[in-house]
Amino acid sequence: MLRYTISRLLQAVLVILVMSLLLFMLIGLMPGDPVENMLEGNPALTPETMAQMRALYGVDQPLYTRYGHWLTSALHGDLGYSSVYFRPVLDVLGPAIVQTAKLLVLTELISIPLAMLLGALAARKPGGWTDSIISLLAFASISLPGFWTSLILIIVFSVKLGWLPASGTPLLSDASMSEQLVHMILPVTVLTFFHVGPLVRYVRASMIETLNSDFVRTARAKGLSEVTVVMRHALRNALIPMVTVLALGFGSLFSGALVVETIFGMLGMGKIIYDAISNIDFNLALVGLLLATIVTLLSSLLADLAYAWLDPRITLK
Amino acid sequence: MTSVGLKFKTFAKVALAGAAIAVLASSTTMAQPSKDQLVVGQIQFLTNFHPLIQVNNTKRLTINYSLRPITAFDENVVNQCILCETLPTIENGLAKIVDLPDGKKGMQVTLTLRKGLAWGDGVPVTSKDIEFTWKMARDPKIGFSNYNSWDRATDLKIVDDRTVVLTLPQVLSSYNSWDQILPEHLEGPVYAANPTLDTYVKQSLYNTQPTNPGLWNGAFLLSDYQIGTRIVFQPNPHWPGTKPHLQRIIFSYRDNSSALLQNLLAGAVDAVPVSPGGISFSQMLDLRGQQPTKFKYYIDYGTNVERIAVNFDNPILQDKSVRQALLYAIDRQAISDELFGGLQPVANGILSDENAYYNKNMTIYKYDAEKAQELLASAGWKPGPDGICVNDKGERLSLELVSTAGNQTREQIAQVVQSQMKDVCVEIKNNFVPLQEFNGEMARKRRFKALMMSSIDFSPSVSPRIALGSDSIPKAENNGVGNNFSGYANPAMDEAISELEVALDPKTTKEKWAEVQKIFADDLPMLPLYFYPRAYVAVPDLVNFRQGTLDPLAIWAEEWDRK
Amino acid sequence: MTELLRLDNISVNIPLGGGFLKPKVWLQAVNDVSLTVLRGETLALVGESGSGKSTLGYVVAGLRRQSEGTVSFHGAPVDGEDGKRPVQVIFQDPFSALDPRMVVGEIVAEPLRLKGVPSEQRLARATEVLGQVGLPPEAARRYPHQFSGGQRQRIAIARALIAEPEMIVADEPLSALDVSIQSQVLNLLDDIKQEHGISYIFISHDLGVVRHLADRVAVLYLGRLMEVASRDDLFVTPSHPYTQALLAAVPRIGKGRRKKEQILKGEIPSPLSPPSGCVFHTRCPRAEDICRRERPALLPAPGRPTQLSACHFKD
Amino acid sequence: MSTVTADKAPAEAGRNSVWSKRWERFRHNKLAMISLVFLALMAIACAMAGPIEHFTGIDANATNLLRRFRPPSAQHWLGTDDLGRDVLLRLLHGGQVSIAVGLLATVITAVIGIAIGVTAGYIGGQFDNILMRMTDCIIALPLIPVLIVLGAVDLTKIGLSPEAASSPAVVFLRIVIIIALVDWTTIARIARAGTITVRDVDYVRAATVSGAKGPYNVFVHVLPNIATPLIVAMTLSVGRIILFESTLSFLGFGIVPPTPTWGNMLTNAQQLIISAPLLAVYPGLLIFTTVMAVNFVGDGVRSAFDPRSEAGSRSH
Repeated sequence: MLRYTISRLLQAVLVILVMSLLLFMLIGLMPGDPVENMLEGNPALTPETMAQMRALYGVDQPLYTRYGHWLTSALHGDLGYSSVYFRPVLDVLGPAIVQTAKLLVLTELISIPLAMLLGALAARKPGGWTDSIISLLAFASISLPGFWTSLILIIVFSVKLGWLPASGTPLLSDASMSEQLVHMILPVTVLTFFHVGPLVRYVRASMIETLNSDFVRTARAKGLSEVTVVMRHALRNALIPMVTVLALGFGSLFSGALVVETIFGMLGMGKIIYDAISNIDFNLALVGLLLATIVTLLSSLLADLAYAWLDPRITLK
Repeated sequence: MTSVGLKFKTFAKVALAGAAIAVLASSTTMAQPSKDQLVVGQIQFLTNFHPLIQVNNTKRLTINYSLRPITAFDENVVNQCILCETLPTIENGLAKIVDLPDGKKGMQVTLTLRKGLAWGDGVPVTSKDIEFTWKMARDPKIGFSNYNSWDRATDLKIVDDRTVVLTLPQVLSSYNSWDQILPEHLEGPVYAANPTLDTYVKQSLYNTQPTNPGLWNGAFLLSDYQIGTRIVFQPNPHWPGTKPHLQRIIFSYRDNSSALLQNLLAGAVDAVPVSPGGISFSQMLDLRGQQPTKFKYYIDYGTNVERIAVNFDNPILQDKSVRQALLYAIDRQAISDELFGGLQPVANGILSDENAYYNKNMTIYKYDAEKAQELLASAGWKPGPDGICVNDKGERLSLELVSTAGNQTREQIAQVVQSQMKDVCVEIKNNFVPLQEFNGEMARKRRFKALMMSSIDFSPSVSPRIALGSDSIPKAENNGVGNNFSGYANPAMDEAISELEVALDPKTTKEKWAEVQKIFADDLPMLPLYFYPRAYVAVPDLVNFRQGTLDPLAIWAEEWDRK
Repeated sequence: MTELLRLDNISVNIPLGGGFLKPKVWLQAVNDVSLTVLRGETLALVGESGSGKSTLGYVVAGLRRQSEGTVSFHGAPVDGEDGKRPVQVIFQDPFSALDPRMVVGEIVAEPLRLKGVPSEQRLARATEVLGQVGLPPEAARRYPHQFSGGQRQRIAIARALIAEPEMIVADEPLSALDVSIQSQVLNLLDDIKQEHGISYIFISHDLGVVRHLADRVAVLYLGRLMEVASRDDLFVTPSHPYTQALLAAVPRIGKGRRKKEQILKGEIPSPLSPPSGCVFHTRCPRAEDICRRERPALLPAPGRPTQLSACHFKD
Repeated sequence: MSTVTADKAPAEAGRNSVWSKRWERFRHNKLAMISLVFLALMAIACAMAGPIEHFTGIDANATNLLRRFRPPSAQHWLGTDDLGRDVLLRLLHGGQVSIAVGLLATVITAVIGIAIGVTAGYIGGQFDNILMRMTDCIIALPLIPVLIVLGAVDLTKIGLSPEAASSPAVVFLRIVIIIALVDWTTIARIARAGTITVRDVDYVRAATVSGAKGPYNVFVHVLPNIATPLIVAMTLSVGRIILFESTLSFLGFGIVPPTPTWGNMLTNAQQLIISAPLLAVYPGLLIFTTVMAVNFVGDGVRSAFDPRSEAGSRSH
């Protein structure tokens, strides 16, 4: 197990390095020139100073040299500055990470029990009307464009009814807990609806499978109540592989968060990345994307490990 | 089975209860708009907090709450002292024309700081701060933003703690307009340790600790912020002028103008600027149409003109009659009437007809499609088989129109222009490019092939040279500085501008402005479309709100109150 | 009769596992096997599962490359997968042996297609060969799932035949079939041998079938050759204790089946770490010290020069 | 020759019987059938945009400032937008782009995914390892942010002329390609898993013994046998790609105006929520129903092709 963990970790490190190079190259292909954007046509600058600045930022050097420099200083803990906000990128990203974490955790806290409940309900009588309705909902969930759902909810609940705030963040940093939660209602609703569909389909499928399995039949034969069978046996069995499903869903949940954060004006990781790319803030975009990638990678790694640990039937090669 | 159902019921109850609580909580929080604070909705967070580096419209709208310029134009377009005692003029002797050692005429301007003026940390604002700011402005390694007022002065003498004399190397009509100054006691050491722009701007306290009260000298202090989300201003206890009525002004940032509008309607935001940094003009009109009384709409004429730059390197556009035909072909009045409720006045030139210097005696290009076609025909362009004009060489009259992607209004106008031009046999290919590319490649490097839509501000303190002077054509030698994107060069225009710049009495100024406008109307170095009015939307209980045409209204924010 | 196939010192080592941090483990599937097959001869490879008999068959067919040693046909070595071998294979499972997306005609004609024979000719030929294996011409137009197991095995045989091979490697061709069908297919294989003079390598653990069909028999245990002999020698006077044990386990009419455990003690050792010396010593009733130390050479049994056996105490 | 034709007809019949069974099963899935009809109607309607413009003389791009925000009428069935353009026609034009992106990107995705998956699965070993690590890398990426980066890539930096980079065809292809670049992984995984199972099946071995090489085995044996899960995956990916495109265009990194797509029409409509909320409803509703229909069809195909009801077909 330890050896497996270490080897998976080393692999992840390698993947992260490759990803950083890939992203570095991609971001280098975005329009504009970081030095030029910073100078913004300063008339006092002589061409010599321009050249000096270019040399300082290494813009005149080939891509791999620049990547080397970037990587070395990144490994020394210096992730550089945001060229738009003129602050260290981590200062900019810090609050955003917290914001996104809140959003995602809340979404998962609601999605998982909801998915289990709906999945279990649907699996009780496959093909029945409950199942049909839930399946239809699950289909709607994967077919609805999140940005549109957000817009419609804003039109209805904020503009027309005036019940809920149209923004995801309260005005002031000292806002009360309840105020913060109120602002989260619409974004979390959109994200939950986006996230829960695939989970429900998954829970339903694995519930149907376990409900048909021998040990559930035995349990039923023993005269255990249907609830006990569903709750104690079937659901628990469906839970284990759910870890993997959740981890794999993380990337898409993060993508969904980007859209939701942008529309509800929440300064999370997704919106920071979106803004950074719109503003051609090379370094901020790079570090933001890399962080998101690392989190996704780690979550799938953790899921694999948890899966291996939870399910003794999996033998580690 | 029943138990699962039961659980579902419980769950539903809990969810409903939660929703109910949430709705209640939200309605209570929203039902109590605090009367001593104002929430201003904005888009585009500040790039950095330094008041003199990378200045743009949104920064001007924001920073002025807490850092005041020495002088500013009020709502009647009269220059006023903000931080100074008396506005220097030739009449009161605080400004005089002098002979410089090199034989040219120059000026000396005496500025005296207002009594009792102090930085937010209690340290008095002194001549040293002016000197420090001037020195930095003159440092090519730092490079404040374009057209910064301080680098015009070649010399500065400190007379006493509050008085300095600035020497201008030439006679300038804008001699008595002066910008913000920086605190020497805080920024001095940072500048000394970081003598170049790239490190200075990162280490400047404006960026490392913007809530440091010592950085600000206005009626308000920047007291709290979160990048991309909000900036909070609170009264400056050391402000010597009127004590602010509002206890808090909060800038709440939204991603786009429609979110802003929704927030305004939902009551989360009390005020929004229109156009730069806020909702679009047409959104304001929509809002006014639907909610005429819920908000107060402040609309004033503006000096910012939307125009289409015509690239003089393009042989087709070098022909004056083609340029004239293009302008005749655009029904600007219809655009203004239909899209902007007639409130964005058509621009006949670079000055609004509300401006005192407006010249009535010049060519006016009223929409006339027939005339446009005649002009094109006289220039050798005849309609081809597909309705698009061709010339003798078989070239099609097809022009690319570059504008900014994401600017809804501009995209709309571009599509209308395309449609209208088609009627007079001109094909317009719209190209919406991202803002960064627009500013860099298209504007500063002049890579646009034919037409480019952008706006330019001809305020009284700014010389028309920036867009019409032959020395303002952006090119590599001048680091792409200047707004003469058309590449227009006319000696007569250059001379008129030079004379305008040194004109000090209103009569000469008016004459010279008239000349500049006349040459403009004849040559059409750009196609003027309409003026952006200054507009602002706020809750009706906001009083003493001074909407100015030129300088940011924030300069008078201490007078604002909510009744 | 002339020699068709010659295997010299064939070994097959299969790498197993070997991850990011773990060393590779080598499975010795076949170890130093030398054999010959004459033209028209049937050689049976017998042994328990895991003995390497299928692997050896695949090496002959070119489906697996040997780690060491050479494979020669008509005395000329063929190299790896590229060498043209006059060999066809009949697989154990008639269900997976036929592509479900092809009609039988296409399946049977595939070897011709690969040789570049024009399609009209190969269809005609396929129908002909199907006839030889006892299937009607219409069979060519049907899909495999429309046939029974025995019929499918006939189709597989037809596909092997159409290539006109000199040798067919038959990998337990009967074990997936019903007993009633087995004899039909067995007879078909026998007929083909008579008719076409094809050599077989017949891989089986069913000694009854082997006795019926084989000319010579090779006994494999843990990838090593234990004994090679003509059918009569092997069945009448088995030399190696392992062969004896195998024969003893065969049910005979009237005598019932003796329990395997009585002779073959314990489990087959892991091929990943084969026992030292004679690999059979852990289960051999006659094992002594020398068996643990020294690997016995494959030598003629006493008095029977053509019966080779690898045992220190061979009969 | 006569033998050939005589021989082929029943073979076709046999093949057809497999397909007709699938069709039969599909036809009994009401939801899938309704969706299929809906999609067909939608595709026809979108394709008709040009002819409709021609016959009615309404130009979808012609602005008319005197006819802004008109309610639905006989001439403009869904009214007009903020520039007086016919909403319905613009929706149809937008649909053309959205559907075309969905289909074309799916094809490219499938080609890349199948090529990588089948090669990795067939060759195996270290090569497979490297390709699969690569796939893992891409799966680890948060898709929308990466698509935005790709959408922001300045094509002139990779050698395209500025004119070419902003031409509608390039803008269209660019979005197709960037989506294909990140979305091939699902299909690659399915293709690889299928290939690995089929690669070692006896009928492939039999062909190998007869002298078949890799490409022959891949095209003759592997691909036909892994087609089922691939077709299902491709159907589902059409829906996903339409969503990607609309999201990207909505965020301003996809297809930019004046070319209408459902996504960028929503960006515009977002600004007009106060004055014309319906403009925000139509494009979103179309995206939703189209993607939903595609997914229902995908689900229908999945159950019609279900390996459990079809002997011999293999899924991973």
